[in-house]
Amino acid sequence: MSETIVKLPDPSTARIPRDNFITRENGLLSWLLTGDHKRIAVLYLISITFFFFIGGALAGLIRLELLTPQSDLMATDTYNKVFTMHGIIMIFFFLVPSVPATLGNFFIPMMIGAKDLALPKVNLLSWYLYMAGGILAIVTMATGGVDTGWTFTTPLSTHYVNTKVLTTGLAVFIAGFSSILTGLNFIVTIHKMRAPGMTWFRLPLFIWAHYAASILMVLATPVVAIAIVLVALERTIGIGVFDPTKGGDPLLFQHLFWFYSHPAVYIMILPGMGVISEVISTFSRKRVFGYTAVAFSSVAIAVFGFFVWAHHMFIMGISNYAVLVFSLLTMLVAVPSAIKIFNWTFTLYKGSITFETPMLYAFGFMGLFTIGGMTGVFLGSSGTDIHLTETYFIVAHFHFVMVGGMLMAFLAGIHFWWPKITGRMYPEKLSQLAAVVTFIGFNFTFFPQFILGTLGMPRRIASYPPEFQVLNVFSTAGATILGVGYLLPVIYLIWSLKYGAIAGNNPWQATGLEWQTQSPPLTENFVVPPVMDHEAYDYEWLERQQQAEKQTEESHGG
Amino acid sequence: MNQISPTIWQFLVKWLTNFALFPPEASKIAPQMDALYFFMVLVSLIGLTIVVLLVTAFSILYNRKRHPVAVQIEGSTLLEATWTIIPLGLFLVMFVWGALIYFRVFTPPANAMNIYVVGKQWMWKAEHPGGQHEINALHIPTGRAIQVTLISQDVFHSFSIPAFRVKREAIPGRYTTVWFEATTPGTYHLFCTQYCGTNHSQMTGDIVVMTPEDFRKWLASSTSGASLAQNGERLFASLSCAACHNSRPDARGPNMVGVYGAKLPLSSGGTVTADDAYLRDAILNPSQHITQGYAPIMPTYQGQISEEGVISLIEYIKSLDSDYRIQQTLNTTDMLPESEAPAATKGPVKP
Amino acid sequence: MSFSNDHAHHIVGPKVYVAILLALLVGTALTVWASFVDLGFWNPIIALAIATSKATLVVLFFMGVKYSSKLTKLTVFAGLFTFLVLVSMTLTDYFSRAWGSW
Amino acid sequence: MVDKIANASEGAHEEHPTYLRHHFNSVEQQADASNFAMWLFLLTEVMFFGGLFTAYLIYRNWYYPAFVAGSHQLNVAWGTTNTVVLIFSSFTMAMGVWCAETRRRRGLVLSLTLTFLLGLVFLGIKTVEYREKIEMHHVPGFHYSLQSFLDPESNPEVYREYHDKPLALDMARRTELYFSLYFLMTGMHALHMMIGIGILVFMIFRARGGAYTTGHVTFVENFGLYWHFVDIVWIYLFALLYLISRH
Repeated sequence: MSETIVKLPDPSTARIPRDNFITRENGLLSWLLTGDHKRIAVLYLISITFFFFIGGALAGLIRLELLTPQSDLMATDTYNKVFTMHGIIMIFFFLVPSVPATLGNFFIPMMIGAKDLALPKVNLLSWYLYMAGGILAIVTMATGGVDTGWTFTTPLSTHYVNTKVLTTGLAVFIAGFSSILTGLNFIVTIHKMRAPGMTWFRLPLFIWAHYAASILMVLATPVVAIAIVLVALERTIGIGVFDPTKGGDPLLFQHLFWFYSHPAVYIMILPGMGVISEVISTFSRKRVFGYTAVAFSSVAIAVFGFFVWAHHMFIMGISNYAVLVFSLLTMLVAVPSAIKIFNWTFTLYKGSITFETPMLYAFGFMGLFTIGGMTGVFLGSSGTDIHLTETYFIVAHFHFVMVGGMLMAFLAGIHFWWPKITGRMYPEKLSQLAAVVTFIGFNFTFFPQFILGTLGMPRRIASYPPEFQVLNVFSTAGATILGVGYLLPVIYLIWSLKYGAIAGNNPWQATGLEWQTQSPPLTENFVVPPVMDHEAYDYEWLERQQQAEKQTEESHGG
Repeated sequence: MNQISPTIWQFLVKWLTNFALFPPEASKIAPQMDALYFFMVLVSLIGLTIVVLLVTAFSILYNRKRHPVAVQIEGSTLLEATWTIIPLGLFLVMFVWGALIYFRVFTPPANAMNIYVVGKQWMWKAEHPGGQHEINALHIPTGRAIQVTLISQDVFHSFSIPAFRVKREAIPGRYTTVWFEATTPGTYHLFCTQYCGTNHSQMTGDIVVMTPEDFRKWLASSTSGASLAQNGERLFASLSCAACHNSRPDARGPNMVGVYGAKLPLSSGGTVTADDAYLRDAILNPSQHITQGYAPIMPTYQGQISEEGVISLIEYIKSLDSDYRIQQTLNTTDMLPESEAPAATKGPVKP
Repeated sequence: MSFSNDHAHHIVGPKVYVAILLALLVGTALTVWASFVDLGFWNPIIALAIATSKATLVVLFFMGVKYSSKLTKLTVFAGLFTFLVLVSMTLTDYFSRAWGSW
Repeated sequence: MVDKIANASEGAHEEHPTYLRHHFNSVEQQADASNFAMWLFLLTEVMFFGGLFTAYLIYRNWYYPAFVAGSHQLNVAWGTTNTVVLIFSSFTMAMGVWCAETRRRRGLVLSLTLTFLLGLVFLGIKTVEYREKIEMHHVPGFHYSLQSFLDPESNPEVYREYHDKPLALDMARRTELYFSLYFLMTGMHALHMMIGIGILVFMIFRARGGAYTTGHVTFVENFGLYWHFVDIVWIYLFALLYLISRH
């Protein structure tokens, strides 16, 4: 396993290029008023990490409370606020923007050979909206919080709680607009800003995945925005649209809410899948198996994603006919995910595999996402859904997809592109350890929850029957391991900013256009605007390129 | 062994003795649901094993040491088709199988015993037809199909009995039903699985399954004196329903005898089956389904009758098989003191 | 140099605009008139059909989609499609609820 | 009818105009990108209104008599006038775009000013209509009154025209839902109008300085798209709220 593809420049002579996007301008204002997609990505990265750890701390509180069957660590309404804020922060302020707003923002223009996103000011605006929403959410949490659950279920949220539903709703509304603008920007960029020769089927799969996710962001998010507006009006002046006593149907809220929030799951996972495609290809030195199938499966997920939302409501009183339709369509949307998993697996076939940290995370992703995806089928099948929905089974399922899938992919991507973003390598051994610790901790935390859910333990409860305690103790113990796994990267990545080895342009010998320029990149990304003259993941091209460079160097030296 | 701290040891013993992968199967549907569940677990395990085995095998066979130069492979349509069609086929099997079970869980048999359960923040109130009233508990016999008709007084709740593998949302303003047939006597958990506010965690209860004999004893010992239908009759009289709903030739409302379960022609065209949901709607939102031949003059009783009251009225209407009892309530209405009279003559809001 | 170029940026002239304006006004008159005639079941359908044709005129000419790239046409179509998915799939539930359980 | 602008006649390609932002290669790319972005933005608007339309269709289907009675309380004459006003404003906006494209500064200023004025007229009429509703206590949540539905003759103007039968109390209460949706949908629409009018003021000032008649017409074109979209929303609102329950 000591084999590695990493090729670093000679440490004695190597140095970070003097002119790059970080050093081009100085001062706080140059960051806060920047139009550079890379700087905005860095701003996002910092703020997202901040929100992740707030959400993580709340998760820690939840696990601590669940250590014992009684509700003893905090009052039940505090517990309710804690899990509500955990959900809201993690979903709207971490998972939805995580990969797209950081890695996507940074690398979409670079991968397609553009100087920037099409709308740099809009990009900056979306960061400000994100921060405004995030700060509003945090302030709300600090000044009383909200206890509706992140789903804002009516009529609970409209008439039966007196916590801060309005400000939280506003925070989510604002964050939604940030997400819309990001998605819009990506679609325009991918359509209009591609370098000459960069045809649709030469795009890296990372771009395809982001394109699919962006479609969802643009088309689905406005629906949750109007749903939140209606909740706010229902709460303030009682318009009655969701109020059964006035003839409204509370289920209509769920229709509108899930019309966004189900595609939102794909908004979260698709960019992660994009990362995995890049990582697996790079570390097995092979073009992704079935490129077109993987590309189209992303689009298929995005399109089918619009047709399945009511599977969140199978037992909530929608018509049985609708249950049949939505259950069937749910089965269809599971297929593209299966296609992706198998294609990644077969990318390894006859590859030349090395096991750097991003690859370890990618393996973790594949295992955990397979479990997460399969358990999704349990819930999509209307029969088993009756027993399993609204229990810890569903909690475990979406944590396998979101944390086991998305977060693993996010960490894979951060490690993979860290040398490009900062120009320095992270410490390999330590990070491999962190990847393994994360994987183990994750399974310890969430696997017992599948069993708890099958046993019938409801979600969102502070106290539970004592026979569930053992598995909950396992879960909490696992969460501490998981916490360590997440803290480690923060420490060593910050350490590497100063002490990491100089990475050079292309430490992984990867083929993407982003690797063919200096690290950290120039503000303009490329010295000469690139022309794409080969397919994506063409390692032979890369080799020819490197040989040609070597020859010119030698001839210059000679 | 001695080195292990006693606490951890106890913990492990406790775990091993109480360990269960799924709750007890205490209803007729449970084994069927579990069969599908284990089929899915099996398929998932096979799928996961395939992926893990392939990844491991490829990692060993094709790591850089052994296999320094990758062979570029574009893809394979045959393989793509394989892993599109096989999962699709399996998923479709799961869909059909799941739909069949869903169908069974939400289609009660005709002879099911109906129990009403009202959810409110934060308790379950069960109303047996015989007038037995329970809070956060439900006593039922084995070997008899039980239909639970659910409604919520406030927010969404979810009536979940893991041991029976059934769960149904209790919705404000609308009846939902679920049925089950218990097979094994014992006490099982009843949960509210839909988050419903501050004390959601405490909205739990016990399902006590008894042998038919014990159940009969329990029914006899915990009766409150009047059955639901009798309560309904009282309400029917005090709300003066019989002023219009009687069998007189000049009656302003349809007769209630034998209405339950009948197909009623509507003035808007079409017919409707007079089930619980319809009767509830007809009491609270009467103008929405006017029976053919009658004027839309019935006032709404929304806000005037509690959910339990509506339930009693429905049970009363269900129990009506002859006109005699209605005549009785009519007589009592006629004999009511003056102060109660206006309610009887209130009738239409504005002719 | 501003507009112009390979994929022919068309400029729609005032004559077309006036024609469309007149068509829209006629449509408005027609739909108001139709709404006062009792056609029973057909009333809402006719009103929505006229509204849709008016909207189509606006989209095609005032918004210039008729002369725009395929991408723009696709975008309009995508919006319409998702809108219809939202409305129709939600209504699936509401209409089939009335059929009773099974 | 349709002019195609030849590119050769319009100045040199080599110099980059000042409005070309650094990350674009050409002006066309920039114009295309922002035009496409505008269309995508309109998609989000479609979906935003989509939620409201869905709610309206569901409740109209459920509470048909209430929605008919509620609709009768609206004034078709005002509604029609507003539709005509908005169609004219769409026309003037389209003319504005044409003026910008063909570099007619005075024409552009005139068109934009007319659009602005027509927009104001629309909002003015809307205000009159809203005031009527407030006087009739037809604003949900604010002393909502059922009188016009329980006793239609109490409102002779409407009664003369439609001879509505009184609604039963439970159905009459559902008219509140109709008016909730009426205010939501027209309110959201009016909000969009107000934003548009604000932008129009800004544009008129800039157009007087010749900002959009030097070839850089993207802003005017995109605003035109927005304004036409708002017009389309109204065309549907007019049909759904005012017309389909008339007969």
